[in-house]
Amino acid sequence: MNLSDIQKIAEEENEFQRAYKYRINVCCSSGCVPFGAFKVLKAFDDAVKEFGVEKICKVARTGCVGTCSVGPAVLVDPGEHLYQCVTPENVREIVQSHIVSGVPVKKYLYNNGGYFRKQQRLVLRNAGKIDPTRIQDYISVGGYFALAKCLSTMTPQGVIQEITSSGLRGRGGAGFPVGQKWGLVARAHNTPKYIVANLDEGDPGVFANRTLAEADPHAIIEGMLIAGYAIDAQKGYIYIRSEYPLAIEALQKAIVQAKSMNLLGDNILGTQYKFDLELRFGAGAFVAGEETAILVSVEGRRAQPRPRPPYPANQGLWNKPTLIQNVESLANAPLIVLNGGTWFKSFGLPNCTGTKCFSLTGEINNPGLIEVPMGITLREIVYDIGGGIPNGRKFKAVLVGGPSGGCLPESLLEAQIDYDSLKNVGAIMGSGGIVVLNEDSCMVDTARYFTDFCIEESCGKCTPCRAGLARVKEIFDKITTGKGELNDIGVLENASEYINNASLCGLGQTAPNPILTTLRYFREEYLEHIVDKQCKAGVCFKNESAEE
Amino acid sequence: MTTNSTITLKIDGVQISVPEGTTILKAAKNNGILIPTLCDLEGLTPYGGCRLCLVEVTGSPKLFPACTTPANSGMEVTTNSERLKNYRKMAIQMLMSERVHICAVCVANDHCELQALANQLGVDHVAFERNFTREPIDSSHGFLVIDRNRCILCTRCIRVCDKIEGVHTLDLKKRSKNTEVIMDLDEFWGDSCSCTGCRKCAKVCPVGAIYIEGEAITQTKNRDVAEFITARRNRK
Amino acid sequence: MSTTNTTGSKVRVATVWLSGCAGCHMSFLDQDERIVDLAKKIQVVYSPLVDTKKFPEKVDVTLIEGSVANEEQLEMLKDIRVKTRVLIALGDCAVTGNVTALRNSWENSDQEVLERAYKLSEDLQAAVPNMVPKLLVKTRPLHEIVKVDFYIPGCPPSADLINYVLTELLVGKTPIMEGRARYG
Amino acid sequence: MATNDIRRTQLERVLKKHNYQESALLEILHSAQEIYGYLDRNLLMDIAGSLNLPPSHVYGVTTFYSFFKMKKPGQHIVTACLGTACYVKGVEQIVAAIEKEFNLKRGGSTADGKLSLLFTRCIGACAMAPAVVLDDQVIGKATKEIVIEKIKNVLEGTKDESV
Repeated sequence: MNLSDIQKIAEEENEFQRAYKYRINVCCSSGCVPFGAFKVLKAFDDAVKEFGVEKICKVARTGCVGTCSVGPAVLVDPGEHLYQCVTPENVREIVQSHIVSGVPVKKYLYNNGGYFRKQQRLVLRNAGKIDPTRIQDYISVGGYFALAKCLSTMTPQGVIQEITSSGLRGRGGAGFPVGQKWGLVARAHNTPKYIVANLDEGDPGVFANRTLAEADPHAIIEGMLIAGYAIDAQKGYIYIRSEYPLAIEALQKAIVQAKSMNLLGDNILGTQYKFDLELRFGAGAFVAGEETAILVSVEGRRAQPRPRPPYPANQGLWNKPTLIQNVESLANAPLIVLNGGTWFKSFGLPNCTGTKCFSLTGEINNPGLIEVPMGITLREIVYDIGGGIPNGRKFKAVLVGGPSGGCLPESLLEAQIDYDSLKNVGAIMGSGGIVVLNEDSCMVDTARYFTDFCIEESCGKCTPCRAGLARVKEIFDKITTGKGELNDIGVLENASEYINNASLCGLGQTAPNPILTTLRYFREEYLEHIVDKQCKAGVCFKNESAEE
Repeated sequence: MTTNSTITLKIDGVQISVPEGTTILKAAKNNGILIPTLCDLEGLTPYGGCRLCLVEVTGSPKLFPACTTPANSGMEVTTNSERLKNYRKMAIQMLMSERVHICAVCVANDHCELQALANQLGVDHVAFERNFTREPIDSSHGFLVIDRNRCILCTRCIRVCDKIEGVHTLDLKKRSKNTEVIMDLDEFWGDSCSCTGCRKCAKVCPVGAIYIEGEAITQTKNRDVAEFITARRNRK
Repeated sequence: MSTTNTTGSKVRVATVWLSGCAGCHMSFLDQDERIVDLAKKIQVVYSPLVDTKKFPEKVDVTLIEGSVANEEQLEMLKDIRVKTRVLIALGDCAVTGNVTALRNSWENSDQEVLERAYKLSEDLQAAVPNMVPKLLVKTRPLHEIVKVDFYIPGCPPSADLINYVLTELLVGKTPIMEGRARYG
Repeated sequence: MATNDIRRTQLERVLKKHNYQESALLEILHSAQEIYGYLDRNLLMDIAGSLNLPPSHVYGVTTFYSFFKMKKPGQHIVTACLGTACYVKGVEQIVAAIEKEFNLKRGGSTADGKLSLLFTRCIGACAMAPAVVLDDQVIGKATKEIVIEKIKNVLEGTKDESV
């Protein structure tokens, strides 16, 4: 198997697809499956046969289209007609009208153009369009072309240069330049070298990586193969949450297919390059997503981070040089190799290129999975894409960056999505969670909730995170039950600053973000709880009376 | 990783030369600059958990644990700024309020590293409300006793048990604030089949969490034991 | 914080004994002949050592031994805080709760200690006398209830340390506790 | 645990597949939990022995990760999602209602062992928040009334036709 073989498969597949006039893509990802997506898929299969249109209409199982609140979602091509909340009962009607008579069924269509207008789909380029369980589908849209290009025309150094020139930064949260990281591992002397793809998306309210793996597993694998070629690694691990059965299944299938087509294993595409891939399952520990914790977890130990240096680029898995990269970063790699770093730079901002996937949830009209260019403002995300706040309620805050992100008020909605701007306002990119809160949420309680989360997920190794967060939580318990005192605010601030600066890993260092941002932007709510002993949102002070 | 080459750095303004690969902690100690530590113990693998030994390195906004960070050529290290002093006080306060630390009735009174640091750093009170945990004391072993209410989770006992004695009877269970030191499958110490009763855990415990029944604390505590054995093992 | 008062007369000092063993007061007395020097500058206006029933107004310095274990002490401490310029927590019980706080490990310890003290250990007429003030659910150090200006830890604090803190305060200096404070 | 137990044979196959490597401990614990339903002490001792690992290490790893269960779960399991979106949308009230209605505590089971109430941090159905999982069925946009009714149906063994 070599480049021309891949091109041949792509041509054949495209030929095969062209034979169909219509293509019905049924989203079968975690957002839609619980609501009967597989039943809908089967109903479409049956209906297409019933009406005798199976020759002109292909029914395909695909990944996420992004409109997770109105699932199961079905996309009919040509024309990208998106049907929402499809049930097996209305499948016949859709097939009869849309496929047989060529008239889309308006009443079932998702009529919210705004949701997609400001999005830009690079990483999720194939999500909802190809069948993740068929490698041919991926190849037909240019999949594995980038790998072939690397192996046939580029040196490892050249690949790293291309990635560096794209300006791509790590999508796992910290935003370290990807090309630079690859360079560090490539230059490390020790062998063998390893790649660990981070798919341990433990943030509550975040499901971007899962969606990517479910919708386009081969993009992750191809990204790893390219990285492996660039840094001279021959073994990779994908560390994935065990709570993601569909994503695990998709990746397992994809690995088997890639192996059978000689895209994984020895002599890949007829070259000397060999690369092997294994899945490793997380087991419900948020901290395992941390760079050094993921390593010990892959080694089968308690996922406790260790201080850096030594950095994983020099001493990682089994003390060998290791590249740890979020899967979203890896999925960008094939695009950059294929189209060039300069092309990639045309997306996003000059100093922060490309796009970022976000899970948009909370009190918002159009929750779902979105991919937006860097530099878009929060206001655009909340109002233009998200469609604003439902039920006539008022916007109160937007939480950016997961449980250790920042709570930003209305006045900061013009803040841009990029690593530095978010940091300046006290938030982080994190793993890509945006949660919108309305006036019914109490910010003190929100900060308490996230502190609680970080306490539960702390590994218990370092003093600030283990002992400090627990102390902070006690102060919150005082404040939210009416026992707060004014100097508690000072103690909170001092302790938060300490935890922020002294903790061993990113979890502890960012854990006080919700506290610090709520103290910064919603201080009056703290005072209201402490001085007036009341919670205007009506969330706190309730527990005792409810128990009586 | 020790090589023959020597590097030069500045610690608290003092020019210091050490072999490459030396940690900041050791480099400072060899030159008479003492950085407070709790989890670190010569002879054991550095842990980096207690955060007492954090130092500032000019040019980096981050703080570095001196026990694990190697000294680099040209580094300028500050070990005792006002900020670091405050942070160390904060760490001690958090540890003292985490569990039951009542010096007056503790077996390790006057021979406790936590108490000594509190005194040395001038932690004259604890700003946080104290927790009064109530873990049962395990005195099922013939002579070793563990009172987890006094444990500060420095893991010295675990590391000495694994690295020096080599049996790994001790480890941690759970995580977060629920983390505890356990024997085998969280058994009573007396029921542990792997424990050899070597007492090293009691010797290195910085506080009064592990002690020997009926023995004076001055007799038990011997925090140099790990360093001594390691040195003996490494002798040519 | 200056302790010299405006009128130039002697500094009015009070010492108070809450839930503690009196060891801190013993240690105070252990200043021995240095007390004579102190006496030239201070006037003890209230103390378990002198015969005053009511806590006086306008006290310059109050040293409090012991933690707050019952409601009477709670009220007393709040009252003292109002009437005192400089409040010093004297000894581990006042600073941390110490031995008196050991009961905090038990839920409902306020009930259980009374049971243990008055009922389980008595054979005849076992009952909690009604003159015992109501215990707080948890024994607390002073600073959890009122603002404390200085802390002298120790069980008991050494006479030297007590003397050092008082002498520094009397000349208007802030005592430095680094390396001097000593728990236990 | 009888050695001729068919489950032990399955476990042995897993151990062999991983070459008895200690680095595969997590994978082996995953498989063991799948085979046995939960990880009891004998099983952990068995695994420790097979991989030549100290028992305390195996115990430490097992209890570090919240996915591993050391207690036998109830016949039916209701899992509430405690993710951010679900919290914001009030899953807490649903949990409280379940506790009250079926007289059990979070993380525990009913006295008759029929129902367990567990938690997970985000099942990723955030757009359908709040979400509660009853055995294998996800209840999206849940309310306490719906959830309690579904639990009752499951407990009574009646088939739920609405989904």
